[in-house]
Formats: sequence, C-alpha cells, structure tokens
Amino acid sequence: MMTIGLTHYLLLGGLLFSIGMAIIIIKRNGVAVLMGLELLLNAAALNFIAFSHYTVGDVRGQVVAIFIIMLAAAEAAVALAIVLNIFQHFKGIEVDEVSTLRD
Amino acid sequence: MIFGGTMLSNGLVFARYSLAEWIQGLLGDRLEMIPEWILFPLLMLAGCLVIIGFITVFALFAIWMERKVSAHMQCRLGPMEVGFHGALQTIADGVKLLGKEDIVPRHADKLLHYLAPIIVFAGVFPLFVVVPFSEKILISDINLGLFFVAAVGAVEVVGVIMAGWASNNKWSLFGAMRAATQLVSYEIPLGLAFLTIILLAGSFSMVDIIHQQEGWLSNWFLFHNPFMPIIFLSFFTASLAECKRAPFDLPEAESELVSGFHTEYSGMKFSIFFLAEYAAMYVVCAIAAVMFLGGWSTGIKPLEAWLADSAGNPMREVLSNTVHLVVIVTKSMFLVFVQMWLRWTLPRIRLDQIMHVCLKVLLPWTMVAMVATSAIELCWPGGNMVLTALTIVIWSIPLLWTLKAILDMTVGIFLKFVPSGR
Amino acid sequence: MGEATNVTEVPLPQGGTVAVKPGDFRTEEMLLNIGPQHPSTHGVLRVVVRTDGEIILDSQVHIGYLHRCFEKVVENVTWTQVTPYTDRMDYLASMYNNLGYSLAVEKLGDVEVPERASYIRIIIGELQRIASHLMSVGTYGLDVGAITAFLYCFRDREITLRIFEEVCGQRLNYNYIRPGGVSGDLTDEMLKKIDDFIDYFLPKIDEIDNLLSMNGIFIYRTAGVGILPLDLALDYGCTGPVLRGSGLARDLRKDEPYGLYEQFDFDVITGKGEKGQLGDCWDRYMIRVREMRESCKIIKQALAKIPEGKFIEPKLLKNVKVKKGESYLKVENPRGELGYYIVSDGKKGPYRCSVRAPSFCNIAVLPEISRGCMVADMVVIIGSIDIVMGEVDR
Amino acid sequence: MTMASMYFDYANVAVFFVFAVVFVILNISVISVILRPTVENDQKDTTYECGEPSVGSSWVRFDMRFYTVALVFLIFDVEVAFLYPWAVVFKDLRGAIGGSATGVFVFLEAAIFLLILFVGLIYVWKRGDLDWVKSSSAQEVDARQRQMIEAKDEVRL
Amino acid sequence: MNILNTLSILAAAPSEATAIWLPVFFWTFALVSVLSSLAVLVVKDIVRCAFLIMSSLSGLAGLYLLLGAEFLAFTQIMVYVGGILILILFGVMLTNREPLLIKRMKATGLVAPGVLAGLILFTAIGYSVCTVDWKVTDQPLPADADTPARIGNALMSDFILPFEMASVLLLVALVGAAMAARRGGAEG
Amino acid sequence: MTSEEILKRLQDQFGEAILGTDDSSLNLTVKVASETLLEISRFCRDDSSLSFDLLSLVSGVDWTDRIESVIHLDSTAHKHHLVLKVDCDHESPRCPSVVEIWNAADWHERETYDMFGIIYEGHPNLVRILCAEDWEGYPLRKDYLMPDEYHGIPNDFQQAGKRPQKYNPRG
Repeated sequence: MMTIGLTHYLLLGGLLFSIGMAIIIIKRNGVAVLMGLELLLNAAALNFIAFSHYTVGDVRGQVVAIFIIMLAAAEAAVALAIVLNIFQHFKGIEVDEVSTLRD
Repeated sequence: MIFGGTMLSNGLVFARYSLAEWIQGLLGDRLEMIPEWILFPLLMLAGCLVIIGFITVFALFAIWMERKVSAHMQCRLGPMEVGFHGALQTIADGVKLLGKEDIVPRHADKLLHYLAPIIVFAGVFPLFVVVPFSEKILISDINLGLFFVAAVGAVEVVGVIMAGWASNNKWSLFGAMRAATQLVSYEIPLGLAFLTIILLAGSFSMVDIIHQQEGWLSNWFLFHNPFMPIIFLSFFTASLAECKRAPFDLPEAESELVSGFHTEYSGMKFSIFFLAEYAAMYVVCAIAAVMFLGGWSTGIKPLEAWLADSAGNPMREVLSNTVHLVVIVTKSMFLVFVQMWLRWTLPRIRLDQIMHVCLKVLLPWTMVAMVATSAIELCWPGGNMVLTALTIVIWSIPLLWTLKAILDMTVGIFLKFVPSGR
Repeated sequence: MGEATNVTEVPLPQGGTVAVKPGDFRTEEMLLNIGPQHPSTHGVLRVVVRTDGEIILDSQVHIGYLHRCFEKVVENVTWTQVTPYTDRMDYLASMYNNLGYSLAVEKLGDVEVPERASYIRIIIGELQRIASHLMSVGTYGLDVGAITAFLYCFRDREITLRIFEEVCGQRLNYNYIRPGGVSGDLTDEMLKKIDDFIDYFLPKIDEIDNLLSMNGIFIYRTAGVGILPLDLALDYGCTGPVLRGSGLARDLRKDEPYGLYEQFDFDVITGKGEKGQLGDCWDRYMIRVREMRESCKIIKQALAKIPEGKFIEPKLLKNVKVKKGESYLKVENPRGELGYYIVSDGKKGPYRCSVRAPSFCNIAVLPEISRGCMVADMVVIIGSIDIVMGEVDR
Repeated sequence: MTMASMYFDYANVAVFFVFAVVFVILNISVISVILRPTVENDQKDTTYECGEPSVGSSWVRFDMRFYTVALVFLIFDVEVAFLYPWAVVFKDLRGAIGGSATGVFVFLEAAIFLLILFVGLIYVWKRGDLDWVKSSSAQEVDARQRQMIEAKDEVRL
Repeated sequence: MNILNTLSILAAAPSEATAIWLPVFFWTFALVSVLSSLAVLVVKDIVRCAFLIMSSLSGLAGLYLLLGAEFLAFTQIMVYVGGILILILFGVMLTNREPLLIKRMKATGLVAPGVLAGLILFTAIGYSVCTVDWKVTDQPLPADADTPARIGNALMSDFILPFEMASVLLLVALVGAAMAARRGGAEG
Repeated sequence: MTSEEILKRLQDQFGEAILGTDDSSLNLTVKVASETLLEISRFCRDDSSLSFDLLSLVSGVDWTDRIESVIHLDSTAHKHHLVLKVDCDHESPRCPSVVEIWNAADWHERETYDMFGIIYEGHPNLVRILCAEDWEGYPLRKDYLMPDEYHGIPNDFQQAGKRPQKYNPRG
C-alpha cells in the first residue's frame, strides 16, 4: 500500500482511455463502439476531477465533469438513434460494412 | 446471541451505541489494542446487522400485515393457523422457500441469472444507510442523502432487466422491458419531487430536512404551499411505480405475464426479490415521511421543545429518541398501509397508460408545481402562513371526504354486527 | 449487403438452426403461447399470438385440451343418464345445461312438465345465472388485477352454492333438472332462503359497481378495448352477453320464450357504449352485472306466484320414452345460446346428441377483436368473452 | 463536512453494499444449498411457456416506443441532475428577505432551463412519440356498428 | 477510552483508518473499472458487454467519491447506470439480428492493431504522466467543502452560459434523437 | 314467418333444388343437394324476408349408410329457425363449406370434420380442432373403434373382458 496521488489517477485515466480506444478499434458492433466512446469520455472526466482535486483544490473540474456527463448522455441518445437509423438502412450495425456501403 | 441479548436488554434505542459499549465492555482496556481501521468496519457491520434485522422483522411484519389487510378488506380472515392470528405464517413460508429447489432454465444465461437478485438486493439495502429513525438511531447522515437515494435507487432497474434478460423466457423479457420503461420513467417525477424538497430545505441531508420541519404541524413541507400536495401525490404515485406495487405492478402482473421478470426464479432467489420489494416499500415510505410529513417530528411544538431539552437528562434523551422512532415508523407504516390499501382496491393499469400517466400527467404537473414552489419560496422565504392555511383548507376537503368514506365503511361494519330484525 | 435476400442460418442453443432474414426495423414478430397453463385463460385455452413487441398482430385459438367426448359418451347411455354428463360441460352453469337438455328431450318425447317444476326451474335457473355471472365478473376483476372484487363476488356466489347444495346435494354438478321436471322439491324454507338471498344480494350489486364497474382504472382498461361490431358478432355466431354487448337485444327468454318466461317481466340489457365504444369489453362486462339485477327481478316474481303441486312424474325419473325423430332446442345460458340437437331412433337413449356450446361460438371471434391490442388487453378480452373450457371442448 | 467524515459516511455505504452481496450469496448458495433438494429432471429445466414447448426463440426485437421513452427519461434525468446543485444553493442565493435581484436571476435561470426542456417534451408529445397505441379507426368501427343496429331496427319494424 | 469519543474524533479528522482504507478502496475501484473494461474487449455477448461497462463506470463513480466529488459520483451512477445503460440495452434489443443469447459479435480484422494502438497510447500517456512534475496543492479542498453547493454557485456564476447552453443542447439531442428514431421507425 | 311460409319461399325460389323436408324433425328441416347448398344459404342470409343472419350449429349425423351434414340457422330479426340438411357419401363424405357466408361455420365445420370426417370443400383451414392433429379415425362415426394406445398412453377400457381397475389412490 502506498499513498494514492495524482499520478495514480492520471495513469488510471490513461489506461481506461487506451482500453476505450482499443474497444472502438476492435469492436464491429455500433453499440459496442458507443460503449468504448463512453469509456473515453469518462477517462477524461476522471482526469479533470483528479486535476481539480490535487492541483487546484476547486470544484471547477467537477463542473466540467458534469458537463462531460451531460455531453455523454446527449451523445449516447443521438448516437443510438443514428445507430438505429443505420440499422434500418443497412440491416446491420457492423460499422465497417456500413462504411463501405456508403452511397 | 450476545449481540441480540444486549440489544434486547438495552432496547432498540441506542442499539448501535450499546453495541459499541458492549464491545468496550467485552474488551475493556484491551480496546486500544485493536487498530481503528478494523474497529470501524466492525461498527459499521454492526449497523448492517441491526438494519438487516430490521428489514427482516419489517418484511415479516409487512407481509403478515399485507395478508391481514387484504384479507379483512376482502371479508376473509387470512392466515390464522401459525401463531397468533397467523403471525408466524411468514416465517413458515420463509423456511419453506429456503428449502425450495433452485431451478435455472437450461437456456438461461446462468451467470446473469445468478447476479440479478444480488444486484436487486444490493440496490435497495444500502438505501437504509440514509433512512433515519431518530437523531441517534441512524446509520449515517450522508451529506447528499436525497441525491444518494435517487442515484442508488436507479440501480435496481439493472437487476430487474438482468433477471428478465437472463431467463431466456418471453414472459420474463416482457416483464423486464415493462419494468425498465416503468421504473426509468417514474424516476423523473421522483427526481423533481426530490428537487422541490431540496429547494425548500437547502440541503440534501435527511436530518437537515427533518430539522427544517420541526415545530408545529404547519411546518411540514406537505403544507408549505398549495402545490406541495401535488408534489406529494406525484411522489407517492411514482414511489408506488418504483416499488412495482399495484396498480403499477405491470412488471410482475400475474394475470398477464404469469410472474413477469421473475417467472424463472424459484426458492431463495425468488424470496430475495420479494425481500427487496418489501425493503424498498419501507424505504420509499420512510423517505416520503421525511420529505413531506416532518420525519420524526410530532408536529406539536411544545412537546418537541420539551423532548429536545435533554441537557443533563439522559432519560429524556432516551425518551425523545423512542418517541421519534415511534413517530417516524408510524408515519412510514401508515404510508405502507396506504400502499397496501391501494393495491387491494385498484385494478392494474396498462403499459401505455402507465406511460401516459407519467409523461403526460405527473411530469408536467410536477414541473409546474416545482417552479411554482420555487417562485413562492422566492417571494416569501421560509413560507407564508396564509399559503399554508390555504393549503390545509384546500386539501382537507378531499382528505375529509376520504375520512368520511372510511367512517361510513367502519360504521357500516359495526352496524353489520347489530342483530337485524330478520 | 443488398436487399433482404441474405437469409442466415443461426444455430439455436437447443440445437438446430433457425432461418433469420434481416427483418425490417421495428417489427420483429414473436410467437407467444398464452395458455394452456396461464393464469388468465380461464382453463386450458391456448392462444398463440404473433406479437410485435407488446402489440398483437394476429392470434390463433387452440382448443381441445379438455375434450371428453361428451357427444360420443351419451350415445351409449339412456335418456335420463345423459343429464350428469351435461353437468360437466358448462360446470359454472350446470343447471342450465340440464335445463336445455331436458327441454329438448321433453319437446321430442312430448313430456308434460308440472307447473311447479317449471317455476322451480326458473328460480333455480336464474339463481344459477347469478352464480355464473358472479364468477365471470369476479374473475374479470382478477384479470385486470382487482383481487378484492373477485373475492366479493365469490363470497356471494358461495351463498348460491350453499342453496344449490341444499336443493340437490351438490355444489357444482347438480343433475337436478331432469326430463319431465326436477329431481327434488323446493321446500318453503328453501324458498325463504332464496328470497333472503335476493334481498341481501341486490345491494351487493351496487357494491360491485362501486368497487369495480365504475372504477376509473377499470374503465380505462376495458372501455374501448376489444370492440366487437354487431355485424361481426352475428357473423361469428356470438350470442348472449357478447352479442347483447354489441347492442342487439336478443335474449331467448324474450325472443323465443321457453319454460314460462313469457309470464315474467324483465328487461333485456344491451350495451350502449356508455364509457367507450359500443361493443367494447366494458359493455360486455356491464351486461352481466346488470343482468344479475334482472335475474333477481325474475326470481322475486317467480317466488311470489310459485304454485303447489308435483315436481315430476316419478316414473320419469327412471327413463323417458322418446319417439323417433329429432329436435333442436336452445335456451339462454348465462354465456349465450345453448342449443341441444337431439336425434332419436326410438330406442332407450339418444342416437345423436349435438351441443351448440355458446362459449365455443363466442371464443371463435377472439382473433378478430384482439388484433392490434396489447398483450394486457388480450387477457381483458378473453375475460370479457367469458368462456368455460368444459363447454368449449365438451 | 470534512473529507474524513464523508469517507466515514460512504464507508458505511460500502459496508452495506458488501454486506448485501454477501447476504444474498450466503442465502442462495450456502444456507439454501444445505436445505434444499436437487432433483434432476429434464422437463424441469425447460423454459416456462404456459405448458407448451416454446414456439420460436425468445429473441424479440422491441418496439421503438421503448426507445423514445428511455430517451425522454435520459434527457430529463440529466436535467434533474443539473438542477440539484441549483436547488441546494437557491435558498442561499435568493436573499434573506424578499426576492433580491440575485434571487430573481437565479430563479429565472432555472425557469428558462426548465422551459427549454419543456419545449422538447411538448414537441415529442405533439408528434405522438409518447403515445403507445395509435388510435386506430375506432370511429369508423363505431359508425359501422350504429349503422348495423339501425338496419336491424328497420327489419324488425 | 470511550469508543464513542473515538467515533467523533475519527469522524472529524483524517486518521489512521482513512489512511489505511483509502488505498484499499482506490485499488478495488480501479481494479473493478479496469478489469471490466478489459473484459468488454474480450466478451462477445453484447448484453454482457453492456453490463460490464456499467460495472466499469460504477467503479469510476467510486473513484470520484475518493476524489471528494461525491455529487459527481452519484450523478455518474444516476445518469450512466440508470439512464445511458438502459438506453444502450434498448438499443441492443432494437438492433439485434440474431437470437440474443447466442449473439456473438464478430470482431473486425483489427484486433492486433487495436491492441497495439491501445498499448502505444497507454505508453505515451503513462510516459508523459510520469515525467511531468505535477504541482500538487497542499490544500485539496477546504475542510468545510460542501461540493454540491459549490458546484451550484459555480453553475450560477462562472458557468451560467454553459448551464443554459446545456439545456439547449439537451433539447437538440431530444428532438434530434426522437426525429432520427421516428424516421427509422416510420420507414420500417 | 311460419315454417310453411319459409318452405314456400324457398321452393318458389329454388324449386327442384329443395329435395324435400324431414317430417320426423320438430323444426323445419329442408334437405338440399350439396351443389346448391351455397346458393340456398346465401339466399337464406340475404333475403330480407328470411334473413337468417345467425348460424347456430353445424353438425353431423352418421346414419351408417350416409352421413348428414346439418346446418341450423336462426334469424335474429324474424326469430325463426331453419335446418338445412345435406346428405353425404359414407365412404368419402364431402360437402361445400358455408364459411364464406357465415364465419361462424368455421369452427363448427372443423369440429364436424374432426368428428365425422366430412370434408368441407372451400374451408380455409380444415384441420382437427378438438382431437390431436395426428389422431386417427373420426370418433363420432358409428363404426369407430378406440385405438389401443395413443403415443404410448394405453386405452385400458378396451382391453377385452377386463373390468376397469378399481381406483387405488395409493397405487
């Protein structure tokens, strides 16, 4: 056990960001890609909060994180609606197939 | 055993403190040898045990009460065999359920099927952390109390969807989808009601909210302004829906969906769902009592003042805690009773109608009432006596009407026993 | 990926494959069994519904789970031995089954029925109608989730069952009305009990109205649901409350009076679409509630003028002589027109006995009126048709 | 409220959470296992479908309306989350007595916020996305029926 | 020593208990979120993926709590677990082509590049995080920090424009998503 | 309308197609040729003086040499009753279906098919309704014998000479 500091949170955020990126690259399903995206946003929010906690001692980072969560919700709503639309048009939500079938 | 004995001997009041004393008495001087980081989780665990004991006792009592209430509403006697008026019937049923075989359908997703009851229970049980019983008898007065309830209460949906999903049964999936839409959409009126209370109290904390309502009965938030009863009704309706109680019991509508999302659950897993439902029932009613009905406040100012004046008077403190415990539990139990009453009176409504009620009735009304309340709070900080009086007058009409109906009914029952000429 | 041509074979967990073609966006049809073991199918009815989410696209009714070859069995027994078998068809209105059969045999065999027996038949028959409607109304409450109304109805039905038990020693399968009369007399004490019951029961109907019929949620659930237009009802041969719910005042007790019904004064209740549309579930339900009042009216009148006399020719209890020929006779059962088509070759028992079971005809219309409803409505519609599987399957 | 005290509160929550999980697992997998029988039966493990073998798979694609409801919920959920901080400071900002300028400003902020979202709700409402069952040709059925009854009456006369 | 006194003392000041338990909680939450998001990479059943993401985000909520952002932690649970997850599940149920319980997502041909990209990204981030000397403040948050109130004050003063814009954005999201979903439905 | 009037109306309209009446029946019973059944039925329904709008029952009677298909009709407006009978061949009974005229005939015809084996030509879905779909034989025919077993369920009663076992609840 050691004292937990800013570096821990930043590394953790970086790790989650990388995993989210990997999910986006690897997964073919549109909904799964969306999940990866949520992870990216959350990793960013974690960094904001960690920074604001350790370097400023303020709640501004938290306010930004709230906006991130709000953005994530709006993004999820719209993205899923688009995914549904894509499904309607291409009878599938595999992202690579969809990109090749653009017309 | 010792724990139980201590608890009984000291009474339910100070249960947790007496436990601490008990540990102290047991260890004496050696107490300091125990590192704090072990001692504290232990103390918290003791709180858990008290609460799980409370939940169990409450569930036993509530189920018995539900049976008796329904039975007497339906001109029956209900359970009569096991114990005094069937008081031990629930225990017998519990033992039976414990011995029931656990059947998991062949094509079910076994892992999720197993996890679902855990999530449902774990989504309800932590809510008891913020449920206050009196100044001293509460696990923890979390700074963000009401928000905590709003957030953790949302977790249960996940378990319900998981249960319906993992069963690989059409009825379960129907139930899960219904549950998801219903629980999810009724969280909005619930959240708006929370907002209004937070707005009035200026705090999330349960204890703060109760302290704001101390004094005379007119201080209760229910009577704050004519819009508050709307908020209360909206909250109560939404809490019925959140507990999946009739007339909002669509997720488990037995005449339509057989048993809804827990169709494929048997034995102990099923009883966990059941336990969680009853625990949630108490939580929402207790929170409603805190939010609108002044929590543990008796509503009589001199009595409150007398009880609060406990300086150098330990017995007064004990008395005060006991009275407050009784008051808040009575308020909550009354609301629980109303829940049961509604369940045994009203038919079930349909899915589209449930959405209609939520999105087109409750949501706009609660929104308007919330904005109005904030405007009133802006104009008359701390409330206005005229408005309070107005509220009491306006809303006592339907209340008196209900009372009259109840009186008619009860008098009617008494008349029944009067031998008639025939 | 082109148009919807690529059908893929997807392995199922239970083995085998299922052909999957990329369906359209929002419609994914699912086949769902409602019944035979379902709380709301009132027996062993099985309805296979094709749904889109919760909305029913189409449904198919499967029956036969309770088939007991009534028509075959009675070809091998004597005329009087048939009545116990009729009991078991519509087990909620056994008296009426006995009555229909007895009337048909009496008509074919030219058997005289004592006047007192006719009165007893009317009293008992109407009491049976009340019992049957109470069951229907109560279980309908159960279908929409109002359990208390169900128990209230059962509490009152219990009294009628006790009366029946006292009259003929049975609570469900009475075998009471026989060709030529009834199997036992009604004593004055029993008549008094029936009278008391009617006095007790009339206010109870208001109680049911208050608790269930006029309940906002109940109306919300049933009004405007499962609308059965009159032409459709006639086309499918629906009768009884189902047909009257669609607005046609057809009641055999008035239209083609049997027994002594022409001497009684009562109203034929029809649906008026008060709460929703004409012919919806609420109308069908309400007909039953209101008919109970009419039945009480009839019983009151019958009790007032029941004559003294014999209740059956004793020799008729053994067997009836029936000449060669055939007859068809229908009576107004609580569920609709119960018809008995009896063919005799002059021997001891029926050569052929065919039954027009009202539930059998009424339930056939279910797919028509449940289209486009939700699964929850399906339950409500089945309940509003009020079927007894013993009668549907015979 | 200090950090330590906050941790103390939430440690309680954590303990409760862990306790709940352990309690359920204990019940399902330990106590009940000791007491309950396990009788293998092939029929018993089948999925319940009213006593008939399942027709088709339980794979079902649900209606779009579920999505719309969840959508409305999510948006309003976020909105409520945004308003919690506002609600808690409202009392402090509105000024001690009467409506101060800041108070009116804060009130209007939230009111506008709510109003904008209310517009969204009304939009979805008016478009009929919140309606579950589109009312079919119910009027038509009614008209047809009344016609039939009138025709009947004529025959009877 | 009276145990009740300890209780109040401990509740008031950072102590040995917090010092010992904090890292435990940190590592637990970190493990939960990292492991479940790693599992999302491996698991093929999309519904399980959704539940895993949920657990990952709940772990993050725990981390927010440890950072003193209690309000944010609950917002996270409320919006993500109670909202976005449900939306995602509905999305899954509306777009599946195969029986869901045997649904196996096919991976793209990009497994190796994906993993590689993730690793490289993490190395880069890790390197930069570890090399920079972050100026850590001595006073993280004032002792009487009432975060929700502070957030409220911030929203009502500095962030007033974003606050209002948020409602507009949510409105646009609601209308847009409803429209997109509706159009898909209508054409189906 | 009385029975005579109905009969007269039908005979006026169809003449030879009305094969006769069945006097042993207490209801007006008209025998018709199977070819003209549909035409007569439609007339019965549509003619305003007859207006048989309610089909009560479709049934069958096995007279060992022939099988009769019997249709009972009701008029809700005029409150009169009519029975139409069609004689069918005993070996391969066939009869036109009246489903297109009265939908009510659907289930009744299926049941009669199930019990007597009368093939109703033109019926949209002529499958067994009460018996299992793989049931053999037509139970209500006079020459029908119960099968000895069905899917492994033995038929105890027909084991020759054996009295039915006394019921013993304890096995």
